[in-house]
Amino acid sequence: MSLLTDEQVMLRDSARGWVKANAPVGAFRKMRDGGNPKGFDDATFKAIAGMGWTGVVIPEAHGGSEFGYRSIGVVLEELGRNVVAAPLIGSAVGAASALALGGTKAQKRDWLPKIADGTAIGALAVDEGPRHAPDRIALAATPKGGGYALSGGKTFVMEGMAADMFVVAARTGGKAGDGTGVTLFLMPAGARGLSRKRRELMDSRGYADLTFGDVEVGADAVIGKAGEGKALLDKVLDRTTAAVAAEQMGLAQQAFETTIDYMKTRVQFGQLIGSFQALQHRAAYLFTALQLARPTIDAALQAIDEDAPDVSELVSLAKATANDVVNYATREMIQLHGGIGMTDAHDAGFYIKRARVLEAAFGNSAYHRERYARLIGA
Amino acid sequence: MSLLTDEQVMLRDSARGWVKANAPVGAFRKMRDGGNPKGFDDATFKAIAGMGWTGVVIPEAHGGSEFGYRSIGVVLEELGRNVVAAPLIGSAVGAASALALGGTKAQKRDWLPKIADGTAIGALAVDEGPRHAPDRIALAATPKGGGYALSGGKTFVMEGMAADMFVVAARTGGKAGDGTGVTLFLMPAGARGLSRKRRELMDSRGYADLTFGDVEVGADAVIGKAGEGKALLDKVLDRTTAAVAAEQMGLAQQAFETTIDYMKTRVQFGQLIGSFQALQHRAAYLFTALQLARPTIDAALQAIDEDAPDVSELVSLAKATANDVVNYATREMIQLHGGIGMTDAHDAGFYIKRARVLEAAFGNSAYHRERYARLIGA
Amino acid sequence: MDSLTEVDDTRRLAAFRDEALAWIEANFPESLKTKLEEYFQNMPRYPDGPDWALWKQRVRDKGWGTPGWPKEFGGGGLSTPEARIVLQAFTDCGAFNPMTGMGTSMLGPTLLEHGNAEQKKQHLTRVSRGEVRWCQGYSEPGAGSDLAGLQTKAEDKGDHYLVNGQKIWTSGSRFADWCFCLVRTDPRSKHDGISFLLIDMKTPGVEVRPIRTISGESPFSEVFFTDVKVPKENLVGKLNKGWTIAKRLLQFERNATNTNRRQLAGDTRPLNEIARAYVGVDDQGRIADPDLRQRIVRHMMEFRSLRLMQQRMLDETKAGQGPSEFTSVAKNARARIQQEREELLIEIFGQQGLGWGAAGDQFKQTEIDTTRAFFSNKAMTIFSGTT
Amino acid sequence: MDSLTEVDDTRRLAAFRDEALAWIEANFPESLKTKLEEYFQNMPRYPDGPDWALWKQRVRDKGWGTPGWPKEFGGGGLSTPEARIVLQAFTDCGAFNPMTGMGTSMLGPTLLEHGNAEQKKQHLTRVSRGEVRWCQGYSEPGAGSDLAGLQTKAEDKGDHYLVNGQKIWTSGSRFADWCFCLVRTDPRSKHDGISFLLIDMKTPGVEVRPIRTISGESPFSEVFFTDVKVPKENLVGKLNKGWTIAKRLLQFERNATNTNRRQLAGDTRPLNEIARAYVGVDDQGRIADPDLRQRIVRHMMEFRSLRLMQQRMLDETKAGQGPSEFTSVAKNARARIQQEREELLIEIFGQQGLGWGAAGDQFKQTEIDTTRAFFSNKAMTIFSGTT
Repeated sequence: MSLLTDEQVMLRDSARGWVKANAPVGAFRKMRDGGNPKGFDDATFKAIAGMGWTGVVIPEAHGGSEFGYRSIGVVLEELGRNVVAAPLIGSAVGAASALALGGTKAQKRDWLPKIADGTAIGALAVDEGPRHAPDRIALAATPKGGGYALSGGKTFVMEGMAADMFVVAARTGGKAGDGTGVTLFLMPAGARGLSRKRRELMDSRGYADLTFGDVEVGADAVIGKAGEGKALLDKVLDRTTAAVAAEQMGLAQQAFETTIDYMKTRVQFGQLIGSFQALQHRAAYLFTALQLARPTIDAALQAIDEDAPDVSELVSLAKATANDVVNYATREMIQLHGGIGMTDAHDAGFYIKRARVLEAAFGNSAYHRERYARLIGA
Repeated sequence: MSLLTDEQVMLRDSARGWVKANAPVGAFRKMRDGGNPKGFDDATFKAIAGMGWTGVVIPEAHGGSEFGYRSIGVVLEELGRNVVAAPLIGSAVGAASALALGGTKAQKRDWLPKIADGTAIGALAVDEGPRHAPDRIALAATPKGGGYALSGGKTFVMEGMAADMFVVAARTGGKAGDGTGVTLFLMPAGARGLSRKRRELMDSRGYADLTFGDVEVGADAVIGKAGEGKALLDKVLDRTTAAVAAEQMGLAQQAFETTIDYMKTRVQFGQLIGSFQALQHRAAYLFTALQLARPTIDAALQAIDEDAPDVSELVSLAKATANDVVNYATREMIQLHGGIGMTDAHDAGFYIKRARVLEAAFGNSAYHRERYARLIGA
Repeated sequence: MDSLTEVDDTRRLAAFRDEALAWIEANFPESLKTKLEEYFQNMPRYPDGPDWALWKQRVRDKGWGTPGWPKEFGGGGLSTPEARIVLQAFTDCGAFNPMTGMGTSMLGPTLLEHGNAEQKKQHLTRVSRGEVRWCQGYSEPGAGSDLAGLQTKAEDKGDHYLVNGQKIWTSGSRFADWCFCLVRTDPRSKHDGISFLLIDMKTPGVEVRPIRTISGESPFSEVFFTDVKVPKENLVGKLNKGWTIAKRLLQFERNATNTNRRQLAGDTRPLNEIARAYVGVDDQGRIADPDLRQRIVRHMMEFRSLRLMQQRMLDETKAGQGPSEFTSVAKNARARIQQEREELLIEIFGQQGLGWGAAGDQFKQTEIDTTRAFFSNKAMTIFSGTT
Repeated sequence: MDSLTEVDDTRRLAAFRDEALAWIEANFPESLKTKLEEYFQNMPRYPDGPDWALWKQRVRDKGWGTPGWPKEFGGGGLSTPEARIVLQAFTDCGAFNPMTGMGTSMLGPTLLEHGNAEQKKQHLTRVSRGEVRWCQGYSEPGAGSDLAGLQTKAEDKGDHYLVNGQKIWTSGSRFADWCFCLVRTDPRSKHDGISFLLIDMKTPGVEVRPIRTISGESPFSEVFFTDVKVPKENLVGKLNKGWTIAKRLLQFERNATNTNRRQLAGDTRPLNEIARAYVGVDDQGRIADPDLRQRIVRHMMEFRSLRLMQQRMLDETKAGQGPSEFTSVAKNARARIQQEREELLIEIFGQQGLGWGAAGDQFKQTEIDTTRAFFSNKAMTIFSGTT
């Protein structure tokens, strides 16, 4: 079913209402101007956690609401509409999915309730260069004293500055490019030998590069099975990527609506600029692109909830489509606002900058089109 | 120099004047309705030859005017504007270039004067499947009695129905895909064992599939050096391809002008349709595409005349650009004419059909973009 | 509607859908299952043959060719959701509705709303039984989609109207028995002077001249009316108020184009499959032409988006939600994506996609069909008014 | 012109070009050859340092900063074709004209045409010597590119005009000494009530507030005029006829944007080269990301078309042919293609193209520069009026 359930409609409405009242774009501006290296505001996140949005995909048994991915998508879209900064994707989707799907009982017990109530923040540490390349994992985890020692680095870790723990994809066998030999580890941020350094990106959120200097973990830090983590990682990435697409949809939708509102009020050459036929056409093209994009994102999230066989195809479709539409919508937002959209005082810059960062995160369109092509056999 | 010489301007003006007076689109329609399998009208071609256009790239020593490729481009563009059917590309450019660049004295003496005065028609037989693939030549030429015997087939040979002789690319060594082992042969259409069958394509011109059943030729039939024909073939194809691009430019330019004229006179909803802003924008986009395309074609032809080192790059640029612009211009011609452009009674159909055939001939855009990419190292 | 009623309704409709599917499965002749192409290619004519006739008769007796029409006019007497289920079920079973055409999709709904008792009685049953073919006389030369400039005039001659003028782009008129026409009955006003008239195509003075299109086919005609006498009882609705009916009918037409038009002709396999066959694959199993491959993938992804969007529209309809914002963009997006598919298909075929004339050992039937469809579908965006 | 004269002219210009190149080669300081970036990044300010000063002084003495202006105003006194050759020669030698800015490109030509003797004397020499920086006061909040709505007013107070109002998007105004301004001197008519006024930025009541853009830089400012007294002799042309001058000046601006604006910042290597470095190559030596590769190739081909088109325009100009149809499309095409280049560049860099703040061990200078240029060039199509 492609439509929202009543429960999801309620969730959307309450998210929309809360954001409007408590976290409009101005709140993000204030956070940015404050230069907070974590990239979000603690009070805002606390309020979000208080509403239970940090526990939407976490099983009830571990303190979550188990509403599912379509539901977290609904929330993320509303947050995206107002560029609300909170570590939901990295923590409440990324890390939470890894543990819920592959964690041991102890791992789940120790971390999921804290992620669900926002008292802990998790993050996914996957990529090791400037492009999303989960097939190229090289970070070495060598056996040591019944456990492992990790040496190497991770880059551009989303919410990496705020994270209390990381889900780290490392290599216990084989070499970069191999399908086997990947293992996921649960690693507290305070582990000895692990250091992080901020990566300042244009969206003013909190990214970190991690350096692992012979970081030792026990065998109980393995999530899933050692050496067979690739399939689990793919599932986790599919879920996280779909969540990103949902936020992108919110950004794109709001970029469009803000622009249309502007065109309806702005006068040039004695006419409303919205009355110029050529601009109407531009708006109509963008509208069409949005209408074509939305069902792909909904379908991907729904497929995850239904554990459908074509989740990966749908996620790549959704992410490529969301990338393109948010890129398009935010460029049009800048262009159609004229000079004002170019100023830092206007919100348009926030949308295009967040859009660009999310576009690269977890695979740009080229990555997902290529992945889709291979999945369908093209 | 990117501009035409005075001589070329005169050539263009005289071609334009002749076409207008003697070979408007109606002449092509008449030829088509007559179902002529050769795909052109003898009297029209005789007149064209009489003006010397068949000898433009042929050396003076062999009965041509040696004006060069930029000049034949000027003529082909004017013919393209009115969809004039004549075997210039296959014969006066393709076969003539092969002989002029690589022919023996005897080959030149026997054929070039006749091609130059239009009493003989030549054709290039290169491809063996439905895509341009000069790297995949397989037609076997095996040594036999001091000469060769050819067995295999060629497809979609342009002007193949009217040709008196063929320049045939065959393989005297190696296998399809190899760079060496290709040899060009000069073969009279009446050679024993050679048969042809018409390929009816949408543009109503004369294409043929050739079947070689152990066709014997002497060693003196080799054009250039046996086994080393690839470089010569590439040069011949560059010249022929650039000539196609020139005709495409004429088609595209006229498709645009006819459409603009229509928009200026056609009234809908009480307004000239040319006054609708959205349609003006469509016309402006097409205009821009045409302005960007023209210099690429001129540059390719000019580079051939100057024997510049980047001929192949420029030819691929020109053909890909011409393919795309004529595709675009003829689709817009159909669309912007509304219903009338869909009728066979209107000329728009001739333009789009000729455009589609030329688009595939000697490499579609994908082929030339890939070739360009490899030439520049992308 | 409270939620219990809603659940009830949903259950009832689901049961009805099963019933419809079962009936079609049981009644659609086995021999026709591989012959859908023949049906769609022949439209608006109906193929000859015993199984063809049998299927038509079964659907006729069931009233399911026009499932939402009242039973008294040969319809199925079903509710709107039920009727939609039946029509969808034809497709879902790989069958088809043998009673298609403008009579069922456009004239029928119009007469049900605006026709008088006599007109309904005379025309509807014959349409629902598939006994008569209708065509539409709207467009005129020079007027395009702008009906205000309509010039075909009908003069009041006491007991009849005298019609003179010319219509164009009338599809199926070569085979039509009747034509519903817009005619000018008052030259002084624009929209108010137009009336809606039913004209028997066998009336003296009606002449049909097929228009050959760039695809080489003649799906449209020009229709000339020269001193054609039309009985006054053939006026539908009020004199000079045909514009209102015309607008309503255009809505039916839009719906009809959405559901009935068959847009895939020629090679209907997924593009990647066709490309692998025609272009080959590289050593990694990818379509060998990298530039073409990227465009195929982009297209296939967009095509899937479109299908997901259409599914959403369907789900909305089922959920009783009114036509959403999707509806307004679906048609144009579909036309564009469909044309892109055809462009890609022609490119995949290479020169095999440029053939003309009949299929044979040089060109396959699917290739020739694709090429023709390529040209005839160029008309889609034109005639759906997208310029 | 008969053909012999033409040949003569061509020869003479070719010789002059050699002369110009030789002079620049001989006089452009060796040390600046690798520092062009510094110059373009600092504009409209001029870098400090002995070699920088030396180059400026040499060009000043030669009059080649404004090669086409009369010698009496510090110009080179050259003909239009000669002046164009000099300006092109700067680029061809890998040098630059140290006397750029709105003073040379816009105000100068305007004063030469419309200024009185006193104004020319007072302003032109200082501009040609690079001693004064000018900015432009056209746009106002709410008016966009629509000058008819201009509101900044200048009231006649006998010996001076009293100026009140606000300008926006004035580039370089933070560093400008003077501003040429459009002001409303007659509120009753639209275009006819506008005058062209020269305002000293040091006059009391002039306030400049930088506008920060999304690139994080402040290339533009708002300029506020509060009871600013401007001497009456600073009026250029006739009262209320400033519109004519403004239109003419906009033509100069267009030319200036075409020739002076530096559009490549950050990584200026060919895209394929950059992509090979950042993305790697596959076993056939192709850029490893096949989807990105196709788009890079398409872009590079279009970029080459653009360059060929620009060459054509240049050849036409050299041949004395008037501006052709190319001119009208060149600017928009260039802006679009340039933006595509930046989009691709950001994509090639991956997350390295998303950095903010200062360059260092995480982000290279070329990466940060590219990202900033990406955002500031988004303004190009806006401020050249393409919406």
